[in-house]
Amino acid sequence: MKAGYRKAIVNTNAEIASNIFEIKLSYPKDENFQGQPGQFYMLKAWEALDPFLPRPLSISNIVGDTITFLYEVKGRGTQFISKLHPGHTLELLGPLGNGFDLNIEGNIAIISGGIGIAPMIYLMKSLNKKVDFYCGFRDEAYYIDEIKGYVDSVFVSTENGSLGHKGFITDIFTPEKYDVIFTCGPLAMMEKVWSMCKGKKVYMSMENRMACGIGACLGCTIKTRYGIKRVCKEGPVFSGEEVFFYD
Amino acid sequence: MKAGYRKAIVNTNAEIASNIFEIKLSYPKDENFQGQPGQFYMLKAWEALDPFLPRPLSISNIVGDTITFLYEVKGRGTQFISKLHPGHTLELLGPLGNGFDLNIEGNIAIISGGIGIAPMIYLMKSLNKKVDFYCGFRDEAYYIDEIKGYVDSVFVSTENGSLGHKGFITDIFTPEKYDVIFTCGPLAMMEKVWSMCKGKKVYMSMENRMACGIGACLGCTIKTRYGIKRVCKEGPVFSGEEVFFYD
Amino acid sequence: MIETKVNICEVEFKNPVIAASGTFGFGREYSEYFPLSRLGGISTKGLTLEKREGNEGIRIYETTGGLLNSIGLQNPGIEGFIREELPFLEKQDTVIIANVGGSTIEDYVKAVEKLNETSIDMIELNISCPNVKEGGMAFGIKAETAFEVVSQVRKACKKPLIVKLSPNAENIVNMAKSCVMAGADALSLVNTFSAMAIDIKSRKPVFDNIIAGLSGPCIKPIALRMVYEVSRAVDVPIVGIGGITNYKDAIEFIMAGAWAIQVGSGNFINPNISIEIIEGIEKFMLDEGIKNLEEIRGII
Amino acid sequence: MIETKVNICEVEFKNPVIAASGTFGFGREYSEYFPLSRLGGISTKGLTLEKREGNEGIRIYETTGGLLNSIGLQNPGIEGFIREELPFLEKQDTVIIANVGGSTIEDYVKAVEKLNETSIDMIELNISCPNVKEGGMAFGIKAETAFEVVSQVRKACKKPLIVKLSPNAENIVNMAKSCVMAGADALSLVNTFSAMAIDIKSRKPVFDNIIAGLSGPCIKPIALRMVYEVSRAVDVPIVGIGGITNYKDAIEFIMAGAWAIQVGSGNFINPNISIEIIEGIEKFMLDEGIKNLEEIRGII
Ligand SMILES: Cc1cc2nc3c(=O)[nH]c(=O)nc-3n(C[C@H](O)[C@H](O)[C@H](O)COP(=O)(O)OP(=O)(O)OC[C@H]3O[C@@H](n4cnc5c(N)ncnc54)[C@H](O)[C@@H]3O)c2cc1C
Ligand SMILES: Cc1cc2nc3c(=O)[nH]c(=O)nc-3n(C[C@H](O)[C@H](O)[C@H](O)COP(=O)(O)OP(=O)(O)OC[C@H]3O[C@@H](n4cnc5c(N)ncnc54)[C@H](O)[C@@H]3O)c2cc1C
Ligand SMILES: Cc1cc2nc3c(=O)[nH]c(=O)nc-3n(C[C@H](O)[C@H](O)[C@H](O)COP(=O)(O)O)c2cc1C
Ligand SMILES: Cc1cc2nc3c(=O)[nH]c(=O)nc-3n(C[C@H](O)[C@H](O)[C@H](O)COP(=O)(O)O)c2cc1C
Ligand code: FES
Ligand code: FES
Repeated sequence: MKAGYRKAIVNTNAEIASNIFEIKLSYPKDENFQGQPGQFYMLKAWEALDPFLPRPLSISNIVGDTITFLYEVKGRGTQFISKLHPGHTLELLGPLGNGFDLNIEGNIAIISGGIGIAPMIYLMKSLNKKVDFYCGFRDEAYYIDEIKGYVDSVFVSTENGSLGHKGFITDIFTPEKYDVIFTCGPLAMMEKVWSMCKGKKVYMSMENRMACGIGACLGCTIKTRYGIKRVCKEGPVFSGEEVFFYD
Repeated sequence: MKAGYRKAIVNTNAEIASNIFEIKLSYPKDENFQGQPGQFYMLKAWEALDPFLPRPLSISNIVGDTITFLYEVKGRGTQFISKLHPGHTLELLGPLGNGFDLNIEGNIAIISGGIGIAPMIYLMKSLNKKVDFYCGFRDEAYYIDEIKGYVDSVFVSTENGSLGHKGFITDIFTPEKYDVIFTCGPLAMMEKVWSMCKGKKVYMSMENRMACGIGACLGCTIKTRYGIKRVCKEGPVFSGEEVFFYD
Repeated sequence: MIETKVNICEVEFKNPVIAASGTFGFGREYSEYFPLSRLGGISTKGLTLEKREGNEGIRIYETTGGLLNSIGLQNPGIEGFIREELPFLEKQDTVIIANVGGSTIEDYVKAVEKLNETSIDMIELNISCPNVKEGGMAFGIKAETAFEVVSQVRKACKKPLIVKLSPNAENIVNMAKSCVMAGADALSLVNTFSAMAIDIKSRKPVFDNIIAGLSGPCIKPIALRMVYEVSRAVDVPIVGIGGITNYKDAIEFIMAGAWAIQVGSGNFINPNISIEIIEGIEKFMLDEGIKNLEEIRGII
Repeated sequence: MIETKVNICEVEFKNPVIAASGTFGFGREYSEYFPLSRLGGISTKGLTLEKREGNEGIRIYETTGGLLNSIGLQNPGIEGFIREELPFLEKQDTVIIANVGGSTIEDYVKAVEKLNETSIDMIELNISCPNVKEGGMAFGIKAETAFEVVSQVRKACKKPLIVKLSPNAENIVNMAKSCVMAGADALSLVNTFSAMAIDIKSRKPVFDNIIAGLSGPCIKPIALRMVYEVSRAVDVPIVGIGGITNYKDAIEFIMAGAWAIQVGSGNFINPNISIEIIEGIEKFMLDEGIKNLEEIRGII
């Protein structure tokens, strides 16, 4: 049997860029977090019934007995999480979802947009292969140093030009060099990536509003080439051809 | 114009007896708390909408720029308050209500039952007169040392006999010695006190469920000899003859 | 420049934010927190022909995201109101709406007749209070019964007449149409939902009356749906009510079709809530380039 | 010793806690968290005669103390259910209730006929889904229309028949009586409330269908009132539903008159919630010296 929601303790919770937080948690007993890159947890930082639903966050890293989530404060839920201090507890359920396919061959690129960088750290680490990392941001780049620890080539873009290429990350992405592409970010960006990579393996991490996170409510479904799929169960990782099936 | 809810910062919040907490707060800017003995504040230790209503707590003391509340954890609201750590903020509105009449003459007794002791510390201090203090508890006595700092004679009872008289505080209360009696505690206790003190001035602090705390919703009313009264506005302090008017 | 004014039945509101009946007393208590002149309007505590003491027992009970109340129309009666409260309200430079409750059509009519001769700006007919036996609730369920009372009151009433609808109506759209046909100049909705709570320790209902009225953010999505449906079905101005606690809620109601909104239970968790909502609406209008709320009213 | 068993229409439930339709899939996902045999029963996701893909656009939207959903009866169809899900469910040693939705009486009847030949224990007729055009909702509003569909289904149905009522019914008590008269063996209530939300940035309703269904603790006080009223008005077993997230809520519904309860949205915030509720009920019974839930059923 899987455990339900379990309490974890906040070790650190820091704003690493404007509105972007990194939180590190561990379980009170010395148990380890489970999970593959691309999988996610549902988090509740409240005991009351408002907010009502837990919030999904991708595993950003697992090191020893500590799990890291990287998150952007969007609304009330992430705001509540951002206010937690070391020693505070929150509840989490997971790991959930399918995760990225790690059994791959060939040249690999990772392309993230904004907070889509979150699951990519753990992915890079787990691939344990040579990877080129492309990450685009709007105003402010973050997590570049973490990435550099794992890969040789990091390409950065910002829309305002504050770091790296001024513009979109897809402007400087060179698909011809790669066989496998992992991407996470705004749908429009992922669609662009996919359209640049026809014929290649494109794995993308999808988002949708979730209630249960475990596949029961059918709230998080998307239409795919192979029918209606649950982002929380058959996903969040889908292949590009599954998602962009209209052509 | 009065200020609405204002943020205050937790200095300390400690369990001083089983389920009984003492919380000390100050405003972020060096402003002082206002309020007379017997007045109360409405407290919100939550930003979300569940719990929905603020909780009323009597001023237990004001010293310098710090206010003290003494509270028993009853349900969800007081539980949330009990989990606040130093540095946390909560919001409060007040002072509210009428407070005790301090312009009194004669020999004074204060009689509290359980957490009814909360407003009595500030009362004692403010009376600045010789006072006898009777406090009854169920199992565990608390705040006795705080009281001893202000009065000569403290009479304690516990229902289990763990301190002082074993039984009710009204067993050892000697009404004939006093002209003015202040009381706060379970209604049955206050009624007993009043019945022992006919003809004397008995001031009692009443409780009722509150929504607005400022007299607008008519949720907290009680029937009195002089008509329907709002505990939050015409009270919480009433005279015994107002409340026990049936005879 | 933005314009928050709203004109409802020839009565001009500075802004669309009105304090809801029963949650704002007669304004005195809140006047200690802000000048009442900042409000669009105030709907008074429900008035009955005769003074009432209200209900016994517990009157207020918290629920998830809201509260149950069973106040039971405690009020000083129309004459008490005119004598003791109206002089204060008259001076506040805001629209004064007298909320009128009753048990019989005759009482409603008499109450309204007495208010005709006063300075109040509008009447809000509460045909929907769940907390008094025969407290108008009976009128708020069936469209035909509502038609009857509204028609009679309409004849007697010399002020613009808002009819306040109950969400417990069998069919809110038919109810709305019926009230408009009977002469309502405007509609406000919703009042509280019939609801209850049980004390499992004592094995008794929490309220002496068993049933009480549910209000607060918990009901907002239902209230919003009702305002949307009603605003599409009738041609009179609609005042949206139900769980509004911030400017976003208010804008949702306006986009659903409301001309103005009322803030009820929200006042209990923050006496300045209406002011914050007004300021939030103004900022939203500026940010979104909305000059007049008409531009977004019923836009969805 | 305490006894949590409940017998509803000759079907024995181990305990009064049933997983509510649409919030528990077909049990598979939750079976990873606890043995489904611990539950009193499971009501399946709403089944329609033919497979359905459900609604487009946003399907889930959080509100204060609850959520709006617009799933739209995505399901594998009766035959898909029988083929792919029932074999799994049959093995779980708990009462299996097939929740059946539909758009036409004919569809309902055909669906039920197909289920007659299976091992399912009971049928729960959903005449109240707000999320499908003609998705049964039409049947759930007016007592006369409900009478018609329930009568027809009753004739076709060889299993005990629970009719699930909509809180949007014009008159919940008349609706209940009508369904019982038409042959319902038991009633479950409530389904979700018609409600809505608006995205003020895009100035559009959040849901493609505009209206969605509200559930969760926010609706509990209203649902409880309805269960109370209905349980007093009819003689069949009542299953209480609406916002139950802990054992206290469950006991409230039982004291209001429910024989069993269903847990819906609560599953989303805690997959083990039903187990915690069962254990809480057991502890409450021990603490309060209640041997059998009958002792407190409808006690208020
Ligand atoms: C599988 C998955 C993994 C994710 N991983 C991350 C991550 O690692 N870092 C990160 O910053 N964000 C991540 N997100 C997005 C994150 O879940 C939302 O930003 C967050 O739920 C917003 O909640 P809120 O309370 O701040 O916003 P609100 O707008 O107040 O949320 C209201 C409701 O809408 C839902 N919601 C709102 N926006 C989104 C969204 N974009 N996706 C899903 N649900 C949404 C919320 O969950 C909540 O139920 C992930 C989403 C999914 C589905
Ligand atoms: C004027 C006044 C002064 C008070 N001063 C103190 C004090 O100094 N120390 C202290 O420990 N307690 C005091 N109380 C009682 C205290 O307000 C309640 O114990 C507290 O509100 C319970 O909230 P809860 O969320 O823990 O319990 P819950 O039962 O979860 O509360 C649910 C709701 O019921 C209300 N409620 C429940 N019990 C009471 C009660 N006995 N009185 C009023 N409302 C209640 C709550 O305010 C809340 O709205 C005072 C009450 C009043 C009216
Ligand atoms: C304590 C209380 C008292 C109320 N009294 C009245 C009343 O006298 N007349 C009336 O028409 N509505 C009354 N209402 C209903 C409110 O005006 C409003 O319609 C309802 O509370 C829904 O709005 P809300 O969710 O913003 O509170 C009362 C509500 C509450 C909470
Ligand atoms: C996501 C979701 C899907 C639902 N699907 C169905 C359904 O298919 N059939 C049905 O009868 N009820 C359905 N319901 C209603 C629930 O079974 C239940 O009646 C309602 O949610 C109220 O209970 P709750 O407040 O505990 O959630 C659904 C509810 C939710 C939240
Ligand atoms: S979130 Fe419930 S099925 Fe995916
Ligand atoms: S709490 Fe509202 S009048 Fe006293």
